Amino acid sequence: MVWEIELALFGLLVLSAVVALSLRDLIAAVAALSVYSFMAAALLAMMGAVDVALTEAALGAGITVVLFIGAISVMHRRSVD
Amino acid sequence: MIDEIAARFPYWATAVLIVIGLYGMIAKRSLVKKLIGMNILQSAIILFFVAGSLREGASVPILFEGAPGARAEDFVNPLPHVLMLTAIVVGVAITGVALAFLVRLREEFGTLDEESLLEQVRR
Amino acid sequence: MDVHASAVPAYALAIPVAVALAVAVSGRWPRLRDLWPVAGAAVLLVTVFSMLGRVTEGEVPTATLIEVSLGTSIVLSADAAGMIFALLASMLWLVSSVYSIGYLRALGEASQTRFHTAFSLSIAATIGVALAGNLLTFVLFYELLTLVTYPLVAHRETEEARRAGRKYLAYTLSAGIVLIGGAVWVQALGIDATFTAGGFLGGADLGNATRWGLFALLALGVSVKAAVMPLHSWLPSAMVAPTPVSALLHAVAVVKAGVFGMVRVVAFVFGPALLADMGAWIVLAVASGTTMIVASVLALRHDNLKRRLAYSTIGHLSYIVLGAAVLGPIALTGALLHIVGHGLTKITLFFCAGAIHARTHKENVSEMDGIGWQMPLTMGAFAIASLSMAGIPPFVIFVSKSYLAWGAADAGLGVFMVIYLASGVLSAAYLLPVVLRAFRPARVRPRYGEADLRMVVPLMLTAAGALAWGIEPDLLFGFRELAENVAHAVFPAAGPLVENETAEQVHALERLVAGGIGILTAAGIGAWLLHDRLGGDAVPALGRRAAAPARLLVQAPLEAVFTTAQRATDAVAGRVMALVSRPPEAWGGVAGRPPLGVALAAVLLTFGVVLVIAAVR
Amino acid sequence: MRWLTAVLLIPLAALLIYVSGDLPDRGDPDAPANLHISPELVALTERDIKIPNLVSAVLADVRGYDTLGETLVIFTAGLAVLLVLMRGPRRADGTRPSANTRSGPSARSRDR
Amino acid sequence: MTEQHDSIILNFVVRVLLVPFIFVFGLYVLVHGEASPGGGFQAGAIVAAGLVLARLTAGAEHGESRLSTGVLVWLASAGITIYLVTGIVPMLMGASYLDYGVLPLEWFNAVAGHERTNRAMGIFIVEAGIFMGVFSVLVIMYDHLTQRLSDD
Amino acid sequence: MDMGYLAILIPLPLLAMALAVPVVARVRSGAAFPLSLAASVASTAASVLALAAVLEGGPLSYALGGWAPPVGIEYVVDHVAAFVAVVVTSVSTLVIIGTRRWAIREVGDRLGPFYGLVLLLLAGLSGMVVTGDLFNLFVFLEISSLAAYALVFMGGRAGMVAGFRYLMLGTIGGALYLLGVGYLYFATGTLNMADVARILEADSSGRAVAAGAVLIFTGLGIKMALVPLHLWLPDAYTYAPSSVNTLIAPVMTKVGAYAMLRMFLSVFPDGYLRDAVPVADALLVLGLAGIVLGSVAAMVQTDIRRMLAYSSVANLAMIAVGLGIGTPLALVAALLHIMNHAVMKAALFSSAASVRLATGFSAVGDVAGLGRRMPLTMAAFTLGAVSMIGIPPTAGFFSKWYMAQAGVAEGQWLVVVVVLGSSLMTAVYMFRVLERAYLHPQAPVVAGVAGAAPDAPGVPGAAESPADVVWPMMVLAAATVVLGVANVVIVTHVLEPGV
Repeated sequence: MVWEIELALFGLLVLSAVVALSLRDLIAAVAALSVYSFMAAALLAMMGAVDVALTEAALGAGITVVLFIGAISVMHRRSVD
Repeated sequence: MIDEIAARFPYWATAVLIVIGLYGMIAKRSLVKKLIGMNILQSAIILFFVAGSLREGASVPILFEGAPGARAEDFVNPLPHVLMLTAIVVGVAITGVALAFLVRLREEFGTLDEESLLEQVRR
Repeated sequence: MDVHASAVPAYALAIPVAVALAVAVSGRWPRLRDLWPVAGAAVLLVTVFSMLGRVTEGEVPTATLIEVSLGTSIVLSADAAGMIFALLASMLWLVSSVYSIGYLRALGEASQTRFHTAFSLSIAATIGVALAGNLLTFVLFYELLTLVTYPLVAHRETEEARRAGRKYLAYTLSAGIVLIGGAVWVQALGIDATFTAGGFLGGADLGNATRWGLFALLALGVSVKAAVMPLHSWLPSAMVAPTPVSALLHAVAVVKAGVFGMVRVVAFVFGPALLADMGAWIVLAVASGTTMIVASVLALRHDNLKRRLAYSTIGHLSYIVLGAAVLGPIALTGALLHIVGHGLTKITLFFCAGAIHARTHKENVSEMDGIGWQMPLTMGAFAIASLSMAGIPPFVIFVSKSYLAWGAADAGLGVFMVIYLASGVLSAAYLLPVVLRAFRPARVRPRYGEADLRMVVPLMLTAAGALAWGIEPDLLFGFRELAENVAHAVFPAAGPLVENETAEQVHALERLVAGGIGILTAAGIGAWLLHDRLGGDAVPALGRRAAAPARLLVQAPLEAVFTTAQRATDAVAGRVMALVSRPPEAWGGVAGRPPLGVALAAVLLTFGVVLVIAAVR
Repeated sequence: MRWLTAVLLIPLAALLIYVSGDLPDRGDPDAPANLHISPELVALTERDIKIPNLVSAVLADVRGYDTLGETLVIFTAGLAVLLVLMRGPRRADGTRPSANTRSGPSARSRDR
Repeated sequence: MTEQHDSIILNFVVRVLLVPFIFVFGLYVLVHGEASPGGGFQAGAIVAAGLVLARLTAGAEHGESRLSTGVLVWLASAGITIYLVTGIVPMLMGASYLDYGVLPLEWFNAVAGHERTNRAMGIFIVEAGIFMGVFSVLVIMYDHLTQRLSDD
Repeated sequence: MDMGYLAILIPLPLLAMALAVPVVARVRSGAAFPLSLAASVASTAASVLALAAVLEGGPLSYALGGWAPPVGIEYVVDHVAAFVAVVVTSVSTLVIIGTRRWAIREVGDRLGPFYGLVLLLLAGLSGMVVTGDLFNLFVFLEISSLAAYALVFMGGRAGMVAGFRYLMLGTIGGALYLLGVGYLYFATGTLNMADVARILEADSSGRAVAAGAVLIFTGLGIKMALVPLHLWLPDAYTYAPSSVNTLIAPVMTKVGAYAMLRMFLSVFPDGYLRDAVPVADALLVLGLAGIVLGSVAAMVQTDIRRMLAYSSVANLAMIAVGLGIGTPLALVAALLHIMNHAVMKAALFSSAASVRLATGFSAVGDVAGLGRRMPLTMAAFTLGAVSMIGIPPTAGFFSKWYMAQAGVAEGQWLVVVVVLGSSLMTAVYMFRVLERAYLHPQAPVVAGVAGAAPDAPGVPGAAESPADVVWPMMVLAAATVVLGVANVVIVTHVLEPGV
């Protein structure tokens, strides 16, 4: 495993985390969270944790985001931060 | 220097992610943003554990079919993976409950802004 | 001393508790309810009395109830000192329970069930204090006594009563906590805290700071209930309570627990040798000596009879503290006897004040002109008690006071003997005028009418007791013998007190003191009568003029000092307790809800600080 | 608020990075975690359980009790959502009897 | 989110092609959890996602009618009860809680035709229980989160 | 015979019944309460038997799944764990009985999930108590916390906000704990407490272990509401439904404190938390601050429940002080206080709930005259209050007594002063209530005053609460005296061998 790629992924991870927190549009923020989770899943898979990666993808990126969207869709989309 | 980075960067990156998550939970007024911060924090801890379980030159923790006598050194340490599976599920459970709270709070107070919530409760 | 396992002390404790339960349960049937304390008191008296024979022979019936803390148990042991207090308490409970029935019914007080329950529990706690065999047990019952007397103090449920209750709690609970602090310390030192004549700390090897620290905590803890100035201010305030409570507080239970505790601390915890070595007795002696004078002077100034009696109590309690503090066998005997003497006498006075109040609703001395003709029995008893308070033979305080005064002289502290005598004169000065006013020839003789029989009989009994035990201190209960046994045990080197030379000296002194006081009193009475004959204001004016230098020299500075000190303690206690009285609505929203971020920031702060320290290490 | 957060968080990040200096290197085969329990897990999976996926074996068997707890966490979350969001049966007048529903008229009108 | 979507194509694609595929994939993940990545949690999440997808297209009311909260609670409870009982049975047989080694499952090998250890069988049983539990709870969550505000 | 199976029998009935209750309650909602009670009683019985077995034959160990520790998960029931388990299960059993009416009133239309969550809460707590595995502790911590968040959330508008805040803080606590476990795991390679202790005994140098210790204690500090991490607690206890705060106030934070104690006793080596990492000092300082702050805050509250909540803060801080001193005597005091405070707080919150049940009010000013109208309720409150103040021979006195003794023995004079001084402050706020209850005329009841539950009847002439509310409360109140008198038995037989 090439650690430089991991490092780059980590960088993207930090970036998407910051984006998820700074977007005002909540749906977009949740989408960014989803990106964050998928990237984390990819990283996990790279680090050999295939089970964790699958779970993170299914639960963290999938279900969590679905629940988020389901909840936000009945709420206001904009946040005041 | 490069060696140091190569040996440590997952810990550093997870530390940064933890801090970002905490920042989201603390500084954001929107409760949804707080939850997003919480998710970031939880994922960061998961990454921390998995990063710590790495083993140079080892493969994914799945025994090869028909390859008896597997040596432990050939596999990534599976225990942190197991723990993190649990942690992911716990995280999803907490997120689900928190979202349920948000829905009720929104229904009750008409807002998800923390200041405005507190103001309404103080009254 | 000869320790004997015996269940009797435990029975003595159980009886008033059982009475309290019975009273609480039978609250719906007032007659039945009121029967319990009387019956219980009688049984209690017999129970305590049954131990007397063995105790006078030097045995100590001891009941170890239960081990409640590592290394120490609840132990009830009836040693001679404890017996004196227990006998007094159970004896006076009998009369006061009869009296309080009459009083409460006469005034139609509310919540009589609560009153009787708390009253019985107070007696139980008092018995516990008296028979406490070690420091923990003492502390336990001392604290319980605070708790169960609180509803009695605040019984009337008026704002004034509640304020007095709060003040009472503030003082006595703080004192209890200080006392607990001392007890904890002793326990932590690993010393067996069983009360031992001559002091259980005597044998321990303690540093100077430890000795003084312990002394400060323990002495301070008991001083509040003993009302040593400037810690006395709760006592006059507590006068808002119904009179039987005042009698209980001032004659039997609370204050006597305080002074008894002082005796315990001096003679059984530290021991005379250690206190003499430390020089700590001086603190006690000076405090109590000044208290005696100042309180008596203050008593002169109060027109409200109960308040005057309260200050009188403060003064007389310090007799006992001083008697313990001078560290002599004779003075200690006197101190223990004074617990009995003052108890009998003061309860008579309060009973009389209560009877007057119940019958005529008069509380001020200035309103009582000629009341003696209306209530001759009551005021007769009052007169006897007043004479006793003044230390005139053949009443009971004369006995104790002669021991006290002689003991002070024997310890080489003549100045305190003078103070005792002076305080006697002052006692006469603030009490006898009440009698004189009461029997002042009235132009229109008021209608004869005593209070309820249930009030008159007890007060006559106690007055008779003050006379009887004055004539024969050993009567029935052997108070003097017990007290001398205690003194003998505490001062083993002192030799027998009542034999030969010493006894002669004591009796010589008795005569001397009696003569002096008698002459002074007679002069006072004569002057008063003369003044009365003459009409007008001559004698008081003369007295005032004569007293002016004394007031200027003694009373004014002392009062200034003590009022300041008292204000300070009151301010501290009052501040804290003011929170109680402040309407809670005024405090709304003090602790609001910080935003979540603040909460989380607090987390991080804690976490970060510890982490920094950890990392730096 | 935000500056306080930043003041607290930047040192926190620095500290976490600092203490990570004592953690085993990334991929170090001699890290305690790789030496102590994990070889036994591999061995016992091969010996006793005989399924290829080490994670499944450890998850559902060796640390099966944790996993039971984990499913209970999920179940707890389900119950929590039910408790918070469930609605009672409708009354005849169309309102629902619910102890936790106390929404006034402002509940949904005041938006931010 | 909850209004009826009338697009026939979407409906067809999702409900006839995608959802069954997701279900099958979920079951595959469950059954092969012991040999390849996957297991009860993942399978539960995947199948729940499929069902959520179905509900999104069909509308909540429609989905609710077929798999109501009552059934889901029952399923969740039953799934975890399976796990719990799998633990208790070894206890009754004198072994430790959750000790699959003593489970009386030898007969199953004869039925299935291939050799597996008792422990592997136990793992499969509990994974199935986990699957049921996780799947039902996730659907309960989704249902309530979305329906709370939509039906009044 | 090996009695280890008793360990698993403590949480198991609760878990099993938690699964059954929501299903059964959909058919018959009346069945939820008896089933929950049965589970709770069974769990209590198991913990009592476990305690007896421990007293008889020493600590029990149970290897879950038959995998010998440290590979598998281990349950360890030593003296301390059995003791705390008995306290938690028995107190909560009584509370469950006493709050039945409240549950029906507050969540009557959703009793199934409610009792399911209550059982899961208790299961989580008892699982935390008996576990010997760091990660297993986290899992059960999350079960109990998650249940508690949802239960607190049911308390009306303010309760919702409180519940959400509790969730956020609690999650941070859990996350920090997990991170700490991670550090420890990577430093030692194991999760079994005894194994961690063994490895750290050999070598506990290194920043990673220190960081793990600090993170774990910060995380648990949030769970046990250590000042200044207590900010979730007052709101949560005040606004939670009465059926909930009566349950969580006595047991929830106590288990957090117990978990901390467990770290002291069986994870970190002797003196490590004192010398290498200043956790003990931090606990001491924060505990002392907490006693003072909690007491002062309690003195100025207008709502009884809020007052009791701040009193909890102060009392938990006292447990922390015991841990901070760290001598065996201090640990005994801390453990004794865990029990005493659980019992006292249960009695106090029960009687507050009973007052609210009968009158609809919970403000300090509204208890005026209740001493006559509700004599038993107020008697329970009085006993609890007296014990809280620390007047002998009630239970509260003795934990303070031992604590002060430990302070003297260690030369920690500030501890002595603060612990004894807190008695006085406690007296101030408790007598505010007692004085009003007994020595004030009854206040005119005005409907609609703040603090009244809108659906509570608020009967002006309300009399004593029904018997099933009163008797558990009276048992708890009587227990404060019995446990006080019997404390030496507990200390010598149960606690001293444990520490």
